[in-house]
Amino acid sequence: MSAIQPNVHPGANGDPNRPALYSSANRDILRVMLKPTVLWAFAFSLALISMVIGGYCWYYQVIWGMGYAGITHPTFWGVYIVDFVFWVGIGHAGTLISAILYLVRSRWRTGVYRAAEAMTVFAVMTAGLFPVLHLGRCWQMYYFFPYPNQRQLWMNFKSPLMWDVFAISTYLTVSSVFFVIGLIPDIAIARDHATGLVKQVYGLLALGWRGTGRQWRHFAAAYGFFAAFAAPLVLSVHSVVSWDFATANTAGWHSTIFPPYFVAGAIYSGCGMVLTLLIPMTYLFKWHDYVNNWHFESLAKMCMLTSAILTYAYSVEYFIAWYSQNPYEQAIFYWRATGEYAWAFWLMVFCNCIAPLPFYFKKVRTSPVWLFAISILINIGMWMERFNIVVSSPAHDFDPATWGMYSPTWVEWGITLGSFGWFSFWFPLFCKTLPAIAITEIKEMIAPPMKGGGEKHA
Amino acid sequence: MAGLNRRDFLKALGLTSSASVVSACGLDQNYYRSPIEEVLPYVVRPEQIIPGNPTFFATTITYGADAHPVLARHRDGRVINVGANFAAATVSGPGIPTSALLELQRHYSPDRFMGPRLDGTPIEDEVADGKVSRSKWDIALAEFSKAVADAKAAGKKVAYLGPQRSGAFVDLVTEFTGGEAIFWEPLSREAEAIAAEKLFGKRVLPAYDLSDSPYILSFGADFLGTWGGASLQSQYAKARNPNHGQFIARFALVSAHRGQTGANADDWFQAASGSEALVALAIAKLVDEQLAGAHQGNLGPLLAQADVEAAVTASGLTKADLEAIAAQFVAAKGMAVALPGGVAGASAAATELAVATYVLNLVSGNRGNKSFGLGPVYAGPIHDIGRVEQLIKDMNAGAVGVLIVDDLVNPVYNLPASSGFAEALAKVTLVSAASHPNETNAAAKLVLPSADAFEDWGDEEPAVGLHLLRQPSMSPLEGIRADKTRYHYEPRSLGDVLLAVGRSLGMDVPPIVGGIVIEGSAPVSGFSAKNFRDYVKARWEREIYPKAGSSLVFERWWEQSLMDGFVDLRTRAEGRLALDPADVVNTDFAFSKTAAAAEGGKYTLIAYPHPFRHDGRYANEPWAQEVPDPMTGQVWDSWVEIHPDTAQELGLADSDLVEVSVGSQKFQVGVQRYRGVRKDTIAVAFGQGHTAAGRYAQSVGVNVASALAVVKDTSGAMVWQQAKANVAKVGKTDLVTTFGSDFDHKRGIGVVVSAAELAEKGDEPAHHDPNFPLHYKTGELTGLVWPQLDERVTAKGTTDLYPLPDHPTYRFGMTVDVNACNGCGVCAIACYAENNLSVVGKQKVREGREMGWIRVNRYWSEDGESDGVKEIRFVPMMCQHCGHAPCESVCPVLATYHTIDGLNAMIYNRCVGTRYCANNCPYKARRFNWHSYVWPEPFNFQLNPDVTARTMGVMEKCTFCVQRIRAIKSAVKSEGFNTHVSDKDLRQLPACVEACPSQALTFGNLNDPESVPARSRQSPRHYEVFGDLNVFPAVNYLAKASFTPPPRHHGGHGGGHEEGQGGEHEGGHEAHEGSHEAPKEDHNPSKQPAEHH
Amino acid sequence: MSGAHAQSEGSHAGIRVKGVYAHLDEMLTGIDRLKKAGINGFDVVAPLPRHEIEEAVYEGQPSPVRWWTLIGAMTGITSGLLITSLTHMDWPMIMPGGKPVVSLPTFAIIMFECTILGGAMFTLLGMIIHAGLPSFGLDKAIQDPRFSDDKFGIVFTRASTKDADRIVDLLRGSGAIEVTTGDDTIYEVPNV
Amino acid sequence: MNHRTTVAAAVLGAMLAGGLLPGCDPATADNQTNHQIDWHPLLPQGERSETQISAGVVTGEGPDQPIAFPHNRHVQLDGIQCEYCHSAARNSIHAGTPEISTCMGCHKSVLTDSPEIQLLTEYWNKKEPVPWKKVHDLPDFVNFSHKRHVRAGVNCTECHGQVATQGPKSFKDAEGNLVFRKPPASQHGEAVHHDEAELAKLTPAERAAATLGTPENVMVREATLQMGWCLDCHASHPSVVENYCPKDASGQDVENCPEANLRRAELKDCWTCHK
Repeated sequence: MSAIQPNVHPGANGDPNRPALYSSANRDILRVMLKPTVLWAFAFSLALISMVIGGYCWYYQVIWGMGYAGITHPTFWGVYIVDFVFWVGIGHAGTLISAILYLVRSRWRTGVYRAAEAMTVFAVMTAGLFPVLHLGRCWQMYYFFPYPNQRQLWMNFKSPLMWDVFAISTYLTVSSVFFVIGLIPDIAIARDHATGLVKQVYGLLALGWRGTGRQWRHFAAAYGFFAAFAAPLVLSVHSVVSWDFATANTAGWHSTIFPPYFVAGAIYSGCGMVLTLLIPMTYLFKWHDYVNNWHFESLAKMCMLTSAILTYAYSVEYFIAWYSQNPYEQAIFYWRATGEYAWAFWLMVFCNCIAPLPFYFKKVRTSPVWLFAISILINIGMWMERFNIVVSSPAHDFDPATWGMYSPTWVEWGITLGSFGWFSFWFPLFCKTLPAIAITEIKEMIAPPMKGGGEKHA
Repeated sequence: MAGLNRRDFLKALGLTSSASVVSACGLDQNYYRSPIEEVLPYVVRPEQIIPGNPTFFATTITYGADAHPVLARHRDGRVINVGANFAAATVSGPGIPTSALLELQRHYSPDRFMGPRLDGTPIEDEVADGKVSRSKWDIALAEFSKAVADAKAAGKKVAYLGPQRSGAFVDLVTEFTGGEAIFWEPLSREAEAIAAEKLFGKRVLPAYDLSDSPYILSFGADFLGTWGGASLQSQYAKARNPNHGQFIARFALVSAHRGQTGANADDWFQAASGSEALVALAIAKLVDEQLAGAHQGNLGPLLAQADVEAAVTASGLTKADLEAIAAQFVAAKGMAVALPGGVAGASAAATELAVATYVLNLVSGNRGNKSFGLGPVYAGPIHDIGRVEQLIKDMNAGAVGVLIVDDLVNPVYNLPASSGFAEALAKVTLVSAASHPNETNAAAKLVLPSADAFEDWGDEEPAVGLHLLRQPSMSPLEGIRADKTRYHYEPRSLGDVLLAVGRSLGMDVPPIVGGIVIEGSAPVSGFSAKNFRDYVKARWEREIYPKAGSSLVFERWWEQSLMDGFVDLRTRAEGRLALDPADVVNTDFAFSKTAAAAEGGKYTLIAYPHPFRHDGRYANEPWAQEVPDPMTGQVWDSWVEIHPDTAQELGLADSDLVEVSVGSQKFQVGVQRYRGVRKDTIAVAFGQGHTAAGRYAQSVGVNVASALAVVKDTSGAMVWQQAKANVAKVGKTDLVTTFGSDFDHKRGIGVVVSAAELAEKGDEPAHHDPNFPLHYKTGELTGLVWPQLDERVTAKGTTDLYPLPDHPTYRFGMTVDVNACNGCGVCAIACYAENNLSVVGKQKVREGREMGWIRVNRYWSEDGESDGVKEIRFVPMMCQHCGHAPCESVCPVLATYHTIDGLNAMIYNRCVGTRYCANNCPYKARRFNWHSYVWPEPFNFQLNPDVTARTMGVMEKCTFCVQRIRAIKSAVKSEGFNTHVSDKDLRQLPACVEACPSQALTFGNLNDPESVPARSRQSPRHYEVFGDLNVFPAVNYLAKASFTPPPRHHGGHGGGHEEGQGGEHEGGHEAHEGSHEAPKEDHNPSKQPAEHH
Repeated sequence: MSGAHAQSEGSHAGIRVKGVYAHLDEMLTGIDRLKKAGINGFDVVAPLPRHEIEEAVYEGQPSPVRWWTLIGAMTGITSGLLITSLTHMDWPMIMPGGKPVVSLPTFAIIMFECTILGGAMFTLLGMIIHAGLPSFGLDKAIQDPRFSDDKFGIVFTRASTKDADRIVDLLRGSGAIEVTTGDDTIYEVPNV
Repeated sequence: MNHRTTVAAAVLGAMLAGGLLPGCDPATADNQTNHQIDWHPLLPQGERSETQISAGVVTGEGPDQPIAFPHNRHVQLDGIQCEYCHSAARNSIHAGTPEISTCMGCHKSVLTDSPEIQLLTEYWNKKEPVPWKKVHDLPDFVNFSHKRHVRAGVNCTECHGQVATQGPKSFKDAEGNLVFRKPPASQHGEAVHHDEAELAKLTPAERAAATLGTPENVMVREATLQMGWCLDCHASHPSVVENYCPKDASGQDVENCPEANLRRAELKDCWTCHK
């Protein structure tokens, strides 16, 4: 596989990636839609099967009891929470790329943001499953929602889990809205390129979008506000998730460093996942003009930065454990690195601190093979990080007489597989039904067609 | 309570006990799942029963030579719990033995026989014309009568084999069998009785009273468990109590194995098994030398046989050890007590050891105090293995026609296979009175299921003059299954059976005076009694009432006695064993010169009775299997205890399967590395490996007795520590322990303080702090330095962001005295009984699904080379009901919150099961319902209707038995709406507190400065577990007194706050270094923690 | 759509005029010229938002959506505070975990999330209202698929008949590649 | 669908079906039959009849009872007080369903020829309890103490409604006689109705006798017995002030005394009612 090189069309501002014409953007991007290939069908059915397996495991767990999962006394939280944090983390890169990079006018975002944002929505949809299927009595989930009821009961807004409910649902709502709003002009394009029933469906979805001046005017304003809201939101969501741990008193969790550390980790894992998804997509869909080394390199640089933050955070945890002289902290951090879960710890350190180091070489960060391989390691590493945090602290917490070990069972692996299935069910579906690259924004990156000699407007 | 219309009452109950079928159903039952419920009224309501209110019956639980008065808590036709008989606390101490609760569960066992069985099949009623023409019991009794008549006709004996009993039943059986009644238990104290016979000429068991002893020397007696009864536990706790007197009792153990009782020892002398007698005699000699023969009396010839050098050689102790022990005896001025060996000391020198301890006690001047010899001694017969061997011989010889085997003895299981008992049984008509299936009655001709402790009448005399009464507290169980079929248990008191059969055989000759039959006068033959109740009553009228000297007429006195459950007529004069060396009638007892060395293998095999399962009689009780073994945390299995060093030599790890070979006998069992055995010794508990004793005991573990042989020592006592074994690894097995790490990692959980300092300072608070009620100052002796806690004392709440919650009336709290807790585990079982805790089985315990709300953490001392030799700390841990509870703020649905009484409440039906609360609980006191478990009929009848039975998906935890708090509050509200519960009523309210014989747990209202927990907060021993977390727990701990305390600054960590604490705490840094060194690995008790890493 | 129908529509409300541009600058010129000629009431259609167009058409007037955003965010933060405080005061528990009944540090998180949610939802609402979405009934002249591809357009849906010729001239003059009126404005997608 | 997919689908289907079958109880699968695990139904189990009142059904007619017991007759005609039969109400958490001996105290001699009394006598002779059906049923996680409510001065009717006017359902059989059991469908039993105007002329006692067993007077659960219903009363019931507050000089209860406020807080404490 050679490096992904764009066709040579110097775009506006000299970006190395743009097609020369608006019309080719439309056609290149819409080209891949609605034409399932064998490979696509295979991936899609794999996702479906995984979903069914996960669904069966959940069903089994619901009717026979949580005891068929490996979570236990004292590790009351296990793979479900690991998965939850993992998926929420994955969901971060999308909004980061679409909102924060939008606000700072980072130009490379355009090619990747739609896919990243779809990834966000689907990842948050996946993450949202876990708090539910982690519940001992998921059928009583409605207790979580503030609605007036004859019991005269409300919920505890002081609980970090309640914050989670609000943060995740807000995040899901806002990122979905952001995603859908951005899609409207592109769906309109799809409509205009389609015929028959498909045209009618897209027409309905496009809400009658025609690109009039009035529409664009309010659209642009609203889009900016969405971005402005999504930016602090994305930072807050993983902070809130980290408070699930940081506000608990368990040694190894009870730490003020958690919010920034979690956010950095989330961006790291999200960028890793974007790489994992985009590299094959670019090849399959031949989108070299739109997504190419420029983007991958930028993503790799994001990984380098966040990996450095993570490495720093890991070190600080150890430093503080030593410096605070808190025996519980000291014991848990010592044990993480040397105890039964040392493999997980060192795997995490390898994947998160060492694996991205080759990105410092330009050759590596422009080689799709390396990028893809390391992005997989990044995903594994971030999963392991959450595993380390969620499992090891309660396993060796305050009272040594309760220390115990946790290992996931087939039910938990099945549900984890199912969650990947659920995610991979939506993503290919998205690729085939919606423009996976934001056509309109790509056009914004292309130098507008000018007569040149035309009269300058006021 | 014992009303006049008892018979009506029982009749009514028998007919309508189904009134309470609707017990605690599920919590989360989908509404549509619970169809219309039925409400079943009584047909005739017994006078003293009000539906929904508990009624209490004083009754007696018998175990071995001991009996304990208890209160059976009766509710709507069934006994739901057993608690302490507070009225009897003066005679037998507080609390209850574990066996009381296990008897309760045994009562509801689904394996129980429902009715009589003939040749292994249940007997059915004979029905003619739709009516029962001949009931199953008529048929069974006819069979029994016929067998007895046949045996008598053939000139054969009718023999009885039953557990140790005293009182009326002994008379009845002895009369029935013509003296062929054997009252024998495999793990009894026969060697002591034989020794008493040898030395004093009386075959009796002495009673001990430890409460005044500053020094207690045990040669293996399991006196805080299976040896001697729950009252010894309370006496020991009293002797250990720093408030008690001028001393804190020091407990020294001379034994090769350190079990649950031995774990409490302050000094453990690891004498080789078999050498204890030599050691005891040598100590006696050293004491005698130091006292210059002050109390030698006529013990000279016995003391002359002592050989200190031989004792040193044989035991592996040093002479200095013996001298140190002797010095303690001398210093105690006759108040020290030596306890014999129990089962652990039942080596080939079992009787010698018992004799030697008697000699040691006498020679040290122990007589005027209560510790030894005062008695009153056990009143029942004490038969030894010789009688059983004779029975086997007689059976083989065809001299026995009918053998009646009573409930609770199981010779086929308990006797070594080589005894030939099982083979001999084939030659007799075996009539089993067992209420449950076991190995012995598997082949019985006739099974006549007996009434158990909650259905039968009876009396016991555990000490001469102390009479305890047993009365039925419920009628036999009757119920309706889910499929609407009815079932009915029909046990019958063995006393009733014998009386009926005796009458049918013409044994009921009424007294004839001058040719006139006098009805109603004291019968010559007890068989004229209508039933066993009348038999017991007649005996009481005849023998006890005259002695009682009561001003009441007999009927009233009898009712009063039934209500109290006991009559205490003990005197100092009667029934004593010996007070003085002069009482020794036989001084020519010959001691062996060398240790009783077992032959056969490399490792001495110690077999010991299990604290819960005892000799195996309670192995089928799920609680006895599920509640973790106090020392190892093992559940649902047998294990062999091997010293970690030995295990390392043998290349063994925990859960390795080894084959233990004793001569030609072999058994396979899992390895538990254990610091409490000598390196040349291995230990296995009795009580597992049943093959036909019910579903729960089936194929669980191994029966170590079957690998042994019937061996008697020279005096005829059963020898259990008889074998040396070889150990060879054969594979892996799956032992399940609930224990994590063996140490508290210096986290201030099991804190020790210097006994010397404590004795000097006293434990009573010197003053009441003006900042009471919530005084959190850590006791100055604990060595725990938490400045922020101490600041709370002077300025309540100033170091906290939020003030403490205000509890206007009550702030319920508990104090756990780690010094008093001996790890017996009765609290844990009582909690299972009271709070409907599910039993989950071995597989689920392995997965961590056990439900115990109170766990007794066991921490070995952690000091490198001598890990495990020094004191062991038992720290009962339950929900601490924190003032600033970490669990409360994280629950998203407020299923857990703080009540106005300071309880940390848990509302099951609000819980959605996020398990966040449990994660956030530093004490890990919460349990999650990973599944819904089904209580097999009729276990569900034991469920407490005041407590919801939890279903899957909800969290649960200790509630301080809120149902009892609610009931007592309701009771006082009936006296006046603004009245409050007094401290006295609260003191023993929760089930665990009520059950604890050591009073290690005490409960009260912290708002009342005079309540026990409030006062104990002023103690210099007071500490909070994880007090540095600032969660304001309502459960506070009192540190254990240690005679070899670690240097003060090792006691805890201070979070780096040593400034301003003066030189006293200068070791703060060392403490940190100590605590952040490699945390010891759970499963690697060997002394190289580093190897794991 | 039949011509007759369009005619009748046109007679009722004016005449359609549509200019299609291939270049942005030419369209901007067209807009300028129209404005200078005092002709308003046209729609600008573009495949992408260009600030030049917005400036040319709306002359720097910011979109009123921002007010929706402000109101939404304020509603959000208020309801966040109210929902937490009122529900906790409705059943005052004795300080779970030691926290007071109304514990602002913990409620601040809910308030923050509600702010974002309220702001975003109101912005969405504002955008939908102001942009007139869904707008299925837009004039046929605007529904030209080329405008979502690479062409720009200035469309008069109801130009007064008297201005129509002037408009056509202006559009042509500014460089429109195609200027149509009436029914001709309806673009038939050529069969590909 | 090729062969492989068919096999995969079959395996998957079998797995799903297996999980649904009770025979696949994992408890038996891992040889833990002694600690059997109960399963959680995803869908409501069991049927619901028209008249069924159980914890989930809020108000409505009570179920048919094994004996058609007329509360209205006993209370209104005979003047029997509630606590005469429900004698435990003042002393126990349960109100106490009267033991059969209480019924037989009168009915050994009273109305012995009534078919319903003969049913009762049958139970008495068999020495079996009458399996009454609960009308007022609370979920099993609720601890409700009759004793506390009765002693606080809460009237029975506040929760149980006008039981004094309620009785069993009755029907007319083919001959037009009043019966308490629905005659077989072939006989077309009809519910009895009365003319309100006629009834209005009667004295209360006569009215009770006349309306015995009519549909408007069958045993019903009037109160929802739901949590909010309990709480409303706990928050506002005047007995709290009456019982807990001292009297002022004029003999009036002092409103909002600290004791009453404390009690109200207790009455809102979850553990007061939940066990």
